[in-house]
Amino acid sequence: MKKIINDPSNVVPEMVDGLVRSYPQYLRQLPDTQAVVRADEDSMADKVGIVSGGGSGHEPAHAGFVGKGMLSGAVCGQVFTSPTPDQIYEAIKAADHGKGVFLVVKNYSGDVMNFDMAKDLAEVDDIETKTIVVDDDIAVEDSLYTQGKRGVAGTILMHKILGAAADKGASLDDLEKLAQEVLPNLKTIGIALHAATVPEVGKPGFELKDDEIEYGVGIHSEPGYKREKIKPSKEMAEELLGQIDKTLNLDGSKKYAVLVNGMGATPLMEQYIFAHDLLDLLKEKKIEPAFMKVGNYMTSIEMAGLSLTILELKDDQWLDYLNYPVETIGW
Amino acid sequence: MKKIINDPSNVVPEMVDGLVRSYPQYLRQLPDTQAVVRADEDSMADKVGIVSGGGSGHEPAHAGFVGKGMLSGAVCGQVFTSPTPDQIYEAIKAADHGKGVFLVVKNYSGDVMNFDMAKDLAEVDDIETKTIVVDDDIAVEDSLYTQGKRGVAGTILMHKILGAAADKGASLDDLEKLAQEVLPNLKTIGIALHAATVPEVGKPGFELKDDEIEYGVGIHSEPGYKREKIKPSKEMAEELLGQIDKTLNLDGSKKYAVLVNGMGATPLMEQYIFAHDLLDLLKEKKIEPAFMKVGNYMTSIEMAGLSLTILELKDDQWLDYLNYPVETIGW
Amino acid sequence: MALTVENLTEWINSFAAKIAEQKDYLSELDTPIGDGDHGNNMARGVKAVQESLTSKKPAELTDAFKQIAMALISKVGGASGPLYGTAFLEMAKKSKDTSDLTELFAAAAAGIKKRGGAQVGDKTMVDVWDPLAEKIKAGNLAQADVDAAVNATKDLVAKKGRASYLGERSVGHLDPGAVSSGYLFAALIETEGIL
Amino acid sequence: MALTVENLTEWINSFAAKIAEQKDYLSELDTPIGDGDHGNNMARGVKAVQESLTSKKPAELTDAFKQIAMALISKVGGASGPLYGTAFLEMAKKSKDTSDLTELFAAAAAGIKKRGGAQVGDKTMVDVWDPLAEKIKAGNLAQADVDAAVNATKDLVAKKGRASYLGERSVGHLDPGAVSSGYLFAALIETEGIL
Ligand SMILES: Nc1ncnc2c1ncn2[C@@H]1O[C@H](COP(=O)(O)OP(=O)(O)O)[C@@H](O)[C@H]1O
Ligand SMILES: Nc1ncnc2c1ncn2[C@@H]1O[C@H](COP(=O)(O)OP(=O)(O)O)[C@@H](O)[C@H]1O
Ligand SMILES: [Mg+2]
Ligand SMILES: [Mg+2]
Ligand SMILES: [Mg+2]
Ligand SMILES: [Mg+2]
Repeated sequence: MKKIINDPSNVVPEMVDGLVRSYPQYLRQLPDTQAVVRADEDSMADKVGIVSGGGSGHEPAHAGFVGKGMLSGAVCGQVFTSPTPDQIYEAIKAADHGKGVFLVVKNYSGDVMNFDMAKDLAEVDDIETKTIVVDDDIAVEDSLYTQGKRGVAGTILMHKILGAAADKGASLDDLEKLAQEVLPNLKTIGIALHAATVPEVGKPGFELKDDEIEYGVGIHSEPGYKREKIKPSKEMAEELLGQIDKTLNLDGSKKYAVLVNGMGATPLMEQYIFAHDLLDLLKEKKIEPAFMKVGNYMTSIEMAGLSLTILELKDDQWLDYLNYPVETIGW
Repeated sequence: MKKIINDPSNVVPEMVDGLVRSYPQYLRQLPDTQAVVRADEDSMADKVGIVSGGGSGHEPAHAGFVGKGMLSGAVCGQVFTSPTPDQIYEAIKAADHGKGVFLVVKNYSGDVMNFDMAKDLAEVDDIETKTIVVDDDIAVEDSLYTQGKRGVAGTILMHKILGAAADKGASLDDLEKLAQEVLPNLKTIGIALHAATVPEVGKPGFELKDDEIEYGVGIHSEPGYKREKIKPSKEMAEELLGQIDKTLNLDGSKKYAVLVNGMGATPLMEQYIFAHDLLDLLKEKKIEPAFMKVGNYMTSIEMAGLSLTILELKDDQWLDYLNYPVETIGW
Repeated sequence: MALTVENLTEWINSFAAKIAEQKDYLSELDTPIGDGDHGNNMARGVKAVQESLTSKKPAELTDAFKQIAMALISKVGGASGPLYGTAFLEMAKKSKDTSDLTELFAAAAAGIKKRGGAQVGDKTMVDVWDPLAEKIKAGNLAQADVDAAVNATKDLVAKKGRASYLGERSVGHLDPGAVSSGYLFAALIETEGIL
Repeated sequence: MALTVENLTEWINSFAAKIAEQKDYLSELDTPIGDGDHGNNMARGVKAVQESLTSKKPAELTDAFKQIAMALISKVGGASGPLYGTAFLEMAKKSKDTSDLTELFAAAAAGIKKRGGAQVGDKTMVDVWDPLAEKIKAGNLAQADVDAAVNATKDLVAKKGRASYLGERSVGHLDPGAVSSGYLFAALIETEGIL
C-alpha cells in the first residue's frame, strides 16, 4: 500500500480537518465530531435541513456537496464504515432550523441502522426527521428478504434535486414525496479495473488480474455480477447501458439525466472516452441527455473504474433542480 | 495497461468528442481540429481572448477551464505531445474578437515552438498575440543554457487570474504585464507514487518500487530530483513546502494562494490529508492561505501523486481575480 | 452465580482481549464477503468500552451496560456498531428490573433482530445470539455450543448485511459478526461465577 | 547527381520506411530521457507526408518540400514537429533559388537551430543536422559519419528539450531526435543519384 497518509487509523480526522481548513468559506466542522455543516448559516434559515453521510472514502461525497443549494450537513464515518448515531445526531441538530431535517441514506445495513438510531435521538429533542434510503445500484437483485440494492453514485443526483427543492422552500413532507418520486427512476451500475485499498486494511478489497474487469461492483469493493477480460470502452458502455435499459426501458421520447462517475483512480481522459461511446449508443436510441455530468463525484478511494447513472426525468422540475445554482466544493 | 479506451491511437479525438458533447453548454469544438472554444460566444465580445493548451492527459486542463471568466479556447494535442501550429492557429482565430489573443504556454520545447509557429501564422492574419511561457516547476534548475523550468499546475492559477482580468476588460498589454508580474511569484513542486501510462506507449513512464516515491517529477513522467522510500504525508509536506520556501521565502506578513493538485490517480482523501499537514506547517510560519484549492486540476493521466503550488499574492487584485466567478467544467 | 459489576467488567475485558487478539482475523473474514473492516471496527469499539469503564467506574449494572452500549454505538460504526450497541442498550434497560442473564440475553437478542431485521439462518450475528441466548436459558451454555453456532454460519447463504450482495457466493465463509459474537459468549463462559 | 521531385520522393519514402520500422525503438529511446513518444510522433508525421505526396503529386521541388513541411508541422506535434517542419520549410524557401543540397541542408540546419535555440553539443537533433550538413558541403557524407554523429550524442549532457531535465543523468543515452534524424541522412545516402 502506497498512500499519502500518516497513521492509517487516523485518516478520517486528518482528512476532515484538511478539507474544512482548506475550504472555510463552505464548511464548518462540528466540535468533537467528523460531521460538517454549511459555513453559510444564513442560507439555512427557515429551510428544511438536508443531512447525508456515510463511510468515508467516497470524496468529494458527501462533505463536498455541503453548501447553499445542496446539503446542510454531512457526517463522515470511518473509511467505508457508517458514521455513528451520536455524530449523525449532532449534524441533525446543526442542520435543523425549525423546519425539520431530511436524511439521505445509502442502502447499507450499517448506514440504515445508524441513521435510524440517530433519528430516535432526534425525536427525543422534538426535531422532526424523514428519510430516503437510496438504492440505485441495479447490480444487486432487489428482494424483500435481503438488504436489497445498494446506494451508490445516483445519491449525488438525489442530493442535488432535494437540495434545490429545500432551498426553494419545500417542506419536509414535500421533500419526502419528491424523494420517493425520484428514487424509482434513478439507476446506477458500475465497473472496476482494480479495487480500492482501505488504509487500515492495507491491501485491495479484491484482486483482478492484469486483463480483468468486474461488472457491477459496489463502492466498497463489493463484488459485482461478472468478471471478464478487459474490453474496449464501447463494449463496456454497451454492457452498462444495456443493464440500465432493462430497468428503465430507455425511450427517445423521454428525458434523461446522465452521470458518468469516476471511482477515484480513473482519469477524466477515460471517463470522457466512455462518455463519447455512451453518447453514441444513446444517439442510436434517439436520446440526447437533457442533463449530463462526467467526473469524480462518488468515489471508492483509489478504485479504478466508473459508474453510469441514468435518471429518467419524469418531471421537468427535476431538471430545473439539477441546474439550480449551488455553492459547494464538489458539484 | 488496463484502461477504459478503444484504440490507443484515437484517445484524443474520442476524449474531446465525449467532453464537448457532455458539456455543450460550455464548449464548442472547432471543425477538423482538437481545439475547443467557449460555447458562450457573447461572453467573449470586445474582450481579449485567452488561448492555452498543450499535450492531452492533463484533464480537466486545459479544456475544462474554457468558459466565461477563464479561457476562451484550448488546444488538445496528442497525449503528452504539444498540439500543432495549425490547430493552435484555429483556436487563436476563434478566440479573437478584435482585441487580440493572449497565449498561455507551458515551458516545454514542443509547446513553445508550436505556439511560436502559430503566432507567426496569426500575424499574417493581423491578429495580435502576446504570450506568457509559464515555468512554475522549481524541481528543475533554471538556466539560460537549458530549456529551464517546466510549466505545471501553477498554470491553472495563471489561467484564472488572466481570465478574470480579461473578463473585466484588460487589454493585451495589460494582460502581458499582469502575467509577467504574477509569474515570478508562482512556484510548484510535485511528488509521484507511480507514473502515468501513455496509451500508445502501454507502460508507465518510469518504474517506482512498491515503497518508493519520487520528488520533483513533471507532469509527463519527467524524472524528479530524488527518489526515496515512502514517508508519512507530513514529511512529504515538509519536503515540498521546504523547497518552495527556498524560492519564495515564505513570510507570515505576506498573502498566499495555495493549490494542492492531484495527479490523476490519487484520491481526494490523500489530498485532504496532505492539505491538513501542509496547513499545520504553514501555521507554524503564521501563514493562513488567503486562497486555497485542493483537487485534480492539472493531472498526468493516472499518475499517483500530487503537486503543491504557492503563489505569493503581491497584489490584492490577484486575490479578487482568483475569487472571480467563472463558468467552466473544471474550476 | 450472579451478575455483578465486577464480573461483568471481567467478562467484557476478556471479550476485549479476544477482539484485540483476533482483530486481523476478523477483518480477514470480512474481506471475501464484506468490506474487510470488522476487526478494526470491533477493536476500536472495545477499546472505547474499556476506556469508558476505567475512566468512570460504574456503580450499578445498568450504568455499566449503558456505558458499554454508548461506547460501542459511538465508536464501532458500520453495521456491527448499532447492533452490538442495541444489544447492550437492551440489557441496560432490562437490568433495571433483573440481573438474570437469561432475561438479559433474551432482550439483547430480540433487540438485534429488531434493529437489523435479520432472522436465524440469514448468516449474521443473529445466528449466534439467538441460539446461545436459548442455551443460557436452558442453563447449559458450553464452548462447544458457541463453536457449533459460529461454524454453522459457514454453510449459510447471507440474506442481510454486505455479505448478502454475494448471494450463493457467500457460502463457505464464516460470518465475521457471528465470529466476534462467538468471542463474547466464549468470554462469558470463561468468566468465573457469572453463568 | 541532382535533386529531383522523383529522387526527393524516393528519399522521403525511404526515410518513412525506416521510421515506421523503428517506431518502437525510437519511443523506447525517448523513454529514459523523454516522454516515450518520439516514435509515435514521427510515424504519424511520415505517414501524413506520404499521404500528402501520394494524394497530390508535387510538380516542383518547392511544392514537394512545402507539402512535406506542412504534413510534418500539422501531424507530428511535440518538439520534433516544428523542428522537422522548420527544416523542410527552410528547404522549401531555399529551393526557389537552388536545388543544391549543400545550400538546402545549410538552410535547414540553421532553421532548426533558430527554432529550438539549441547548439551543437546540446544533445539534440542539431548534433546530427549540423555536422552532416557540413559533410554534404564537403561532398563526402557516408554512413559512418551518420553513425558517428548519432552515437556522439550518447555521452553528451542534454541542454535542450525534455532530456535536459535529467541533467547529468541524460548521459549514456542516445538522443531520440538525433537517431530519427540519422535515418533521414541514411535514407539520403541510400537514394541513388541524389548526393
Ligand atoms: N441486518 C443485520 N442484522 C444482523 N447482523 C447484521 C446485519 N447486517 C450486518 N450484520 C452483522 O454485521 C457484521 C459486519 O459488521 P461490520 O463489518 O463491522 O460492519 P459493515 O458491514 O458495515 O462493514 C456481519 O458479519 C453480520 O454479522
Ligand atoms: N530545443 C530543441 N532544439 C533542437 N532539438 C530539440 C529541441 N528540443 C527537443 N529537440 C529534439 O526533439 C526530440 C524529441 O522529440 P519528441 O519526443 O517527438 O518531442 P517531445 O519532446 O515534445 O515529446 C529530442 O530527442 C531532440 O532531438
Ligand atoms: Mg464497513
Ligand atoms: Mg511528447
Ligand atoms: Mg465490514
Ligand atoms: Mg517525446
